[in-house]
Amino acid sequence: DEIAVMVPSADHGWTGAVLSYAQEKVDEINDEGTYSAKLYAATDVENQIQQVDDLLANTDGLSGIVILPYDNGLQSTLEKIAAADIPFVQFDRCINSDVIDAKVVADVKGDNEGIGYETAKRFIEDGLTKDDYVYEMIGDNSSVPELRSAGFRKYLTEQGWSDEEIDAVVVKSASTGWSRDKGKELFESWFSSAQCDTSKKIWIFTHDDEIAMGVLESLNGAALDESKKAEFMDSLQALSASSGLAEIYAVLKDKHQTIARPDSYDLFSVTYDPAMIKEAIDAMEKSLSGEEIEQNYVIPVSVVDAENVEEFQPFGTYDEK
Amino acid sequence: MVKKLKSFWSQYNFIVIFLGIFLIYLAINGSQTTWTSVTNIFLHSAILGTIALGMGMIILTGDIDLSVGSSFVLAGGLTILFFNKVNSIFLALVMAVLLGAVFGLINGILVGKFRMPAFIVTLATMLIYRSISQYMMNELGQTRYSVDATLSKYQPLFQFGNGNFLTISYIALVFLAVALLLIYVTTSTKYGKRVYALGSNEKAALLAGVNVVWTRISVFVLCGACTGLATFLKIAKDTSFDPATSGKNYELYSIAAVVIGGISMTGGRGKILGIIFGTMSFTLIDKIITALGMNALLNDTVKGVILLLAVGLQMIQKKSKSE
Amino acid sequence: MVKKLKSFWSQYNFIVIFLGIFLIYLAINGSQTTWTSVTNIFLHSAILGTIALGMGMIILTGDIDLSVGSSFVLAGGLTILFFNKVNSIFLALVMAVLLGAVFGLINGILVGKFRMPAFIVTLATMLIYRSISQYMMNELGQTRYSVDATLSKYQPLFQFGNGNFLTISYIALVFLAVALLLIYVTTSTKYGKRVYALGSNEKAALLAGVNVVWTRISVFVLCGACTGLATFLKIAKDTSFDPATSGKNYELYSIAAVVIGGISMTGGRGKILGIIFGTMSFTLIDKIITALGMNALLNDTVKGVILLLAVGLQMIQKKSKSE
Amino acid sequence: MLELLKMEHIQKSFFGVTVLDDVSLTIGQGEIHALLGENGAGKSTLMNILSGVYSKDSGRVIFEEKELPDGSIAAAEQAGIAFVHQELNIFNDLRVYENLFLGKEYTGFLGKLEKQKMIQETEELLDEMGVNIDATELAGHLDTGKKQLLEIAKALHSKAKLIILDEPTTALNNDEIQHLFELVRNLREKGTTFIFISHKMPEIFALADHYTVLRNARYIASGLISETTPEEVTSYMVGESFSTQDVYEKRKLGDVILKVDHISGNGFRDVSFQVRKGEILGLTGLQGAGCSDVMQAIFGQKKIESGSIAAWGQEYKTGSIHQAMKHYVGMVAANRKENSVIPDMNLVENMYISRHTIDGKNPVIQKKQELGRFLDYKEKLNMKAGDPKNLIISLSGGNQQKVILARWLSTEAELLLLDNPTQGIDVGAKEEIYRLILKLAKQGKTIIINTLEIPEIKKIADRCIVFYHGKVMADLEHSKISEEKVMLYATAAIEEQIKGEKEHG
Ligand SMILES: Nc1ncnc2c1ncn2[C@@H]1O[C@H](COP(=O)(O)OP(=O)(O)OP(=O)(O)O)[C@@H](O)[C@H]1O
Ligand SMILES: Nc1ncnc2c1ncn2[C@@H]1O[C@H](COP(=O)(O)OP(=O)(O)OP(=O)(O)O)[C@@H](O)[C@H]1O
Ligand SMILES: [Mg+2]
Ligand SMILES: [Mg+2]
Repeated sequence: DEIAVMVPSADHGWTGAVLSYAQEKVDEINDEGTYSAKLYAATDVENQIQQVDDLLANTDGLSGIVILPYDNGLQSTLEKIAAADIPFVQFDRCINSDVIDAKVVADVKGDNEGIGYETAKRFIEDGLTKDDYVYEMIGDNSSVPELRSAGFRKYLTEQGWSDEEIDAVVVKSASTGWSRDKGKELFESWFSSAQCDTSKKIWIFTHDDEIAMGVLESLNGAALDESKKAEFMDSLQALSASSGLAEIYAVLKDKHQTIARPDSYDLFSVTYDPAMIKEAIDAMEKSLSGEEIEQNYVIPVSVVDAENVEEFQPFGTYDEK
Repeated sequence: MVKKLKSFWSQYNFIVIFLGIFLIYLAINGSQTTWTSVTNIFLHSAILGTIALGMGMIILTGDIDLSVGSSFVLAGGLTILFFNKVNSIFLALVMAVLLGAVFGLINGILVGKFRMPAFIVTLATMLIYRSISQYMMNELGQTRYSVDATLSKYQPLFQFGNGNFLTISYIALVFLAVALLLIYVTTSTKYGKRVYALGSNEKAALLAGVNVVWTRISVFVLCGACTGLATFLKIAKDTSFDPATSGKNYELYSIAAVVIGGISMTGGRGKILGIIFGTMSFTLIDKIITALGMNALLNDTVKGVILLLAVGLQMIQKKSKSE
Repeated sequence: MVKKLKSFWSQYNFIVIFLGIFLIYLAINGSQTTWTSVTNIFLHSAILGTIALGMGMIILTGDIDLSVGSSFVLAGGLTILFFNKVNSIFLALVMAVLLGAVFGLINGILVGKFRMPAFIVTLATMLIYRSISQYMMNELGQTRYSVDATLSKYQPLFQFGNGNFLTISYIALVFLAVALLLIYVTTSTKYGKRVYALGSNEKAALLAGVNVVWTRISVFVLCGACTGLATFLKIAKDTSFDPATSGKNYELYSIAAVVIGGISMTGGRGKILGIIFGTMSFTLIDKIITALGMNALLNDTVKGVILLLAVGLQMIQKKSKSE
Repeated sequence: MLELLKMEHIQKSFFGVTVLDDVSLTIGQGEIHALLGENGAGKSTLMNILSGVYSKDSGRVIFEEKELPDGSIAAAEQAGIAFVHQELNIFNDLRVYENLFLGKEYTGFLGKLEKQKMIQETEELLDEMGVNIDATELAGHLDTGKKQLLEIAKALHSKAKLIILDEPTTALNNDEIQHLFELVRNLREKGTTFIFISHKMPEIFALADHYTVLRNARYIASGLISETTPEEVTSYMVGESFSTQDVYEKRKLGDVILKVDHISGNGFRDVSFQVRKGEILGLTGLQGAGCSDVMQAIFGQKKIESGSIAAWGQEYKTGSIHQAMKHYVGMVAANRKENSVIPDMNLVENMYISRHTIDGKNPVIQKKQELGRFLDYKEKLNMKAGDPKNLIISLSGGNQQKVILARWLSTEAELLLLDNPTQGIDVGAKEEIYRLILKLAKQGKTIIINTLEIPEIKKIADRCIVFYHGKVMADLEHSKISEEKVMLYATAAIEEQIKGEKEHG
């Protein structure tokens, strides 16, 4: 009885961590011996769709699928799994439709909206006002960043901000592609443009630790105009990040090799733990052995900062000072 | 006899290469292989293959189109919106093909009429088309383009995209039909000869009375139309499109499929038939990697090496010919 | 007078295009423009520009190299591992350049010696090099290639990557130096003339006794070496490499920079000088978009349109010349 | 006389077809040696082996008593052999002096090119050759004749001991040819040896001392030019005695079918003439005089700025080849390889490509019918070709030209424009093409032929129009055509003459 675990192939960052946690869990299952498990890593959307098709071509001995859909176009592929009557668990990017909802064993995901929501909450606590300037550095143009943005707006709306007021304050960057280098370059361009108005209080909301690392590296480098940088540092109120990369935790602990923990502004990272994949696979196992599972399985987020960083387990590797 | 074999090899090496890869696949996949896994090779070649057919026509004239992946995605988004409005499979098909053709026309006019280099023109439209598709979705406040499942034509569309005729999926049959049509066009029509003539010696084609500008535009339109048709197939099969990732790298993959199929990048030489095998060979590479359970990060290494081998084999044959 | 202007335009339109884009940038950015924002144009052009210089040499011979982004990243990972072992800036520089040159050599041999089409060869190595780089990192159990900050040579390296000489960053100066060197090579040496000759008429070059195979290999090696140097600059500037995203699309961007710089894709025509301006124009496009605070999803649309305009302008001039 | 070069028992085949079969060639020091033979006899191949472009299958090449290594261009160059190839090998994107010096540049400190020195030396050389080319001009801007001169200049500049000239005069006007010959003779006085390949018999007898004839890949004969006659050489080449007598005969001409009325355009000014049905009209003039341009205008390849062109009483829009074709105009363009031959296509396809573009009604190809028609033309035009499915590039030049001619005949064009149709074609094939042209005219086709070779015009044309600097200088009846007269008009010497006469009278 095989459980197929299907995730995007990646070498690093959040998806990279998902892949390695998935591998760990798959190895565990195979060692235990009740079930067997196989990991499928897809290089692109079509590749993942084809992997599912081929899997469904021969369902003898296939007892369940755990899948992190590559993108939002996988709807009908998931519906095909449902139609083939194979139990499945969706992880992280959960796609909903009547057919899917009728058959899916569980939707296991972190709270992407929660990331934006918590970030906005923290900003307001730190003193964000309608006269300020929020620079939002987005991950890419897919639904995940959309949710994070939406959560951010949601909290502000709850605080009585109108859409116009939010639009006047929040400015989005171009897609960083979740990349530190691209994030850094975009930050530097933004910094030296008229957009970066140091007469206002500035808040930077990045969608990811990698992007935030890019900003930190840039502030640590020499590409910024010194006089403007001084003004900027005065204006900067907070830099937010997300996911739980070991390197940014090292900054928060002030154990980073080159970047000192900032004291003039608030640096924090909202959790989005890739180890959630293990819970998703667990859910599948439990369901196969007849246990009842909560269908909607949202893992709450927490805000990690210098105070509480020791309580959290980061992912990835970093040699701390 | 040896000569005959040699000439077969030089003309049909894409079949040999395909068979080689196919045997490797069978060997690795072993008992796991069912008839469906075999027909899946077809199915999974259909969408990329339909685009590769159009790309092949352009490459036969000696040009290139980097924008296919983006046209694919832009036409996809628009067609889904349109389908959700009109609830008609036929109109959606027409729309997809038309849209693709229009995007191809834009490339074609810039390349054919204004003599701008195809590489740059289609690099630019590659950026433009995808970005418009993403912007549009963003403006609509959505995260993907999805066919409305509550429509009465949703099921028939889905059935078409996922049904079989004698175990072969419909969309693979569409791909085959288009391939046969283009094989016929290139081997047996006057238009086809013009395409080859243009790719072989543009100046001579011009002086023989071939309308070079128009022919050039036409292959881009044709490639666009094929891309549009592929869009329709994808919609029927998967009923949704994510503009950030769908069709990514299709320009590279379709070019690779064309080249493995034995068509020369400099134009004028090769067979459309080869593209069928070229695409299937390309599709099989992914399957072999999955079957091997290899580290997916090495996927591209294997792909690259096979690409080199396929082209290398063709080179050997060419070299032995020219000496 | 008119004729002189025309000839200036036809030879130096890349300067006019750059100035046009630069003025637009100044207009949009207004009072925010500091001297640093101007020198940043240089700084942000340095890495891509160094690669574009190598790419320019290849394009002058009429070929193309799609693997630069991947060579960049593979050389980057290996060089960082090496630096962390030897703790020597100079050796790391040598290593980066050597590695780049070796990757270029592989392309060069396949293209020059085995006469395989450059597009396919470098497409394949593009897949291979990046995938090896990712696999390697994965095997090492790391998530990023990072320079070890505890090393004694970390600070000097970082200083070099982030320091200025008379307000101009060192790495921009390196880029300029390489550009000047290659301008000299292409305009004033025998080797340079051979490169142009090869791109202009390969057969004639062969008959004129030019060692075509060797010359072709040499430009790939040169491009590889430039890419390796760019790798070193990047390491000094950012002290780390991300194999999945670093250098992504650099092949397209560097080709775009070369073409905006007025070098013809068919080879034999254009000036290395143009690449300096082409790259800076390309860098400015991003900055303009950021300065505008436009919807980022339209970023690529603007980029594509400007690319079309730049090449379109060059076409107009060419057309008026050929009539 | 000292032997400079000995090629012994050279054997060479391409794809199993023997192109050189046990060929030997001996060249003496300081002679001008004509290498003769029909198209495809193997002349260029032999020279390509000598100069290291191709490697031989077997045999030996001994130059100055040393054996040359096989297939090394560099070694041949080193030994002192320069080769002006049959096709132009110019770098259009490089300047004239850069073309001349490529690979042999003068360099100074740090390998820096010494441009001034090279430019100066180029100017000197070009002056000496008596050609008017700017050393710093882009070579792409030169016309074909100038490019050919540049090629020759390259060889002369190399100070080689042996210079091979493979059909060097195909694009030159008579003046330039005379100048070239003088130069060659001068160099011979200084001890340079030449191998000279040409299909123009008068040139050979004007210039060469010795000759060697190849036929069908074999050595046939050699000897002293002074001891032979054009007829004898020709019979060696074709393998049978053959008549070169004038085949022209007067025919009755029909109505005027083409009216060219005061057309002007790039390369020609205010040109008017008429052509009658069945007529053969020759256009001639020095290279660049405008004959080709006028033809291209009639064919719609070139736009006209003013004036009009009418065929069969109907004016048609110029600048569109398709329009011209619809008015039954066809053109065999000059420079076959570049402008006519579609290398990746077979014989039938090459023939039918034009026909396809005018009968678009049925988009599908009638394969059987096309093959039949091809075989028909093959016989009519006496093509020497194997399987119609072979690529056109497998044919010799003359036969390729016949396929192109068939291309236009099959469009049912009534007015055929032949631009330099016998370029690089051997005597035998030339003669055949002349006969063909006359036969076609007799059948009612109208033909305009542009050639630089006046004897060719004399042989076939009813009338000859002479151009000078884009203008019509004279319109001569068949009986009035003679070399001297045409040259007078073509060089505008006649104006000088008239002016002179006026002054005297
Ligand atoms: N599917 C996802 N769901 C939630 N967050 C995601 C997802 N993909 C990426 N992220 C976010 O993006 C960040 C970067 O991830 P990663 O670097 O793996 O991006 P990627 O571009 O998807 O990866 P790769 O380029 O290696 O395929 C993560 O920290 C995570 O916050
Ligand atoms: N590179 C080649 N590949 C194949 N066949 C060739 C090649 N070069 C020459 N041939 C063939 O060899 C034969 C001899 O050609 P060659 O060019 O030597 O003739 P030639 O005597 O110079 O003729 P011409 O007077 O037309 O120049 C011809 O049949 C030709 O088709
Ligand atoms: Mg990533
Ligand atoms: Mg010859």
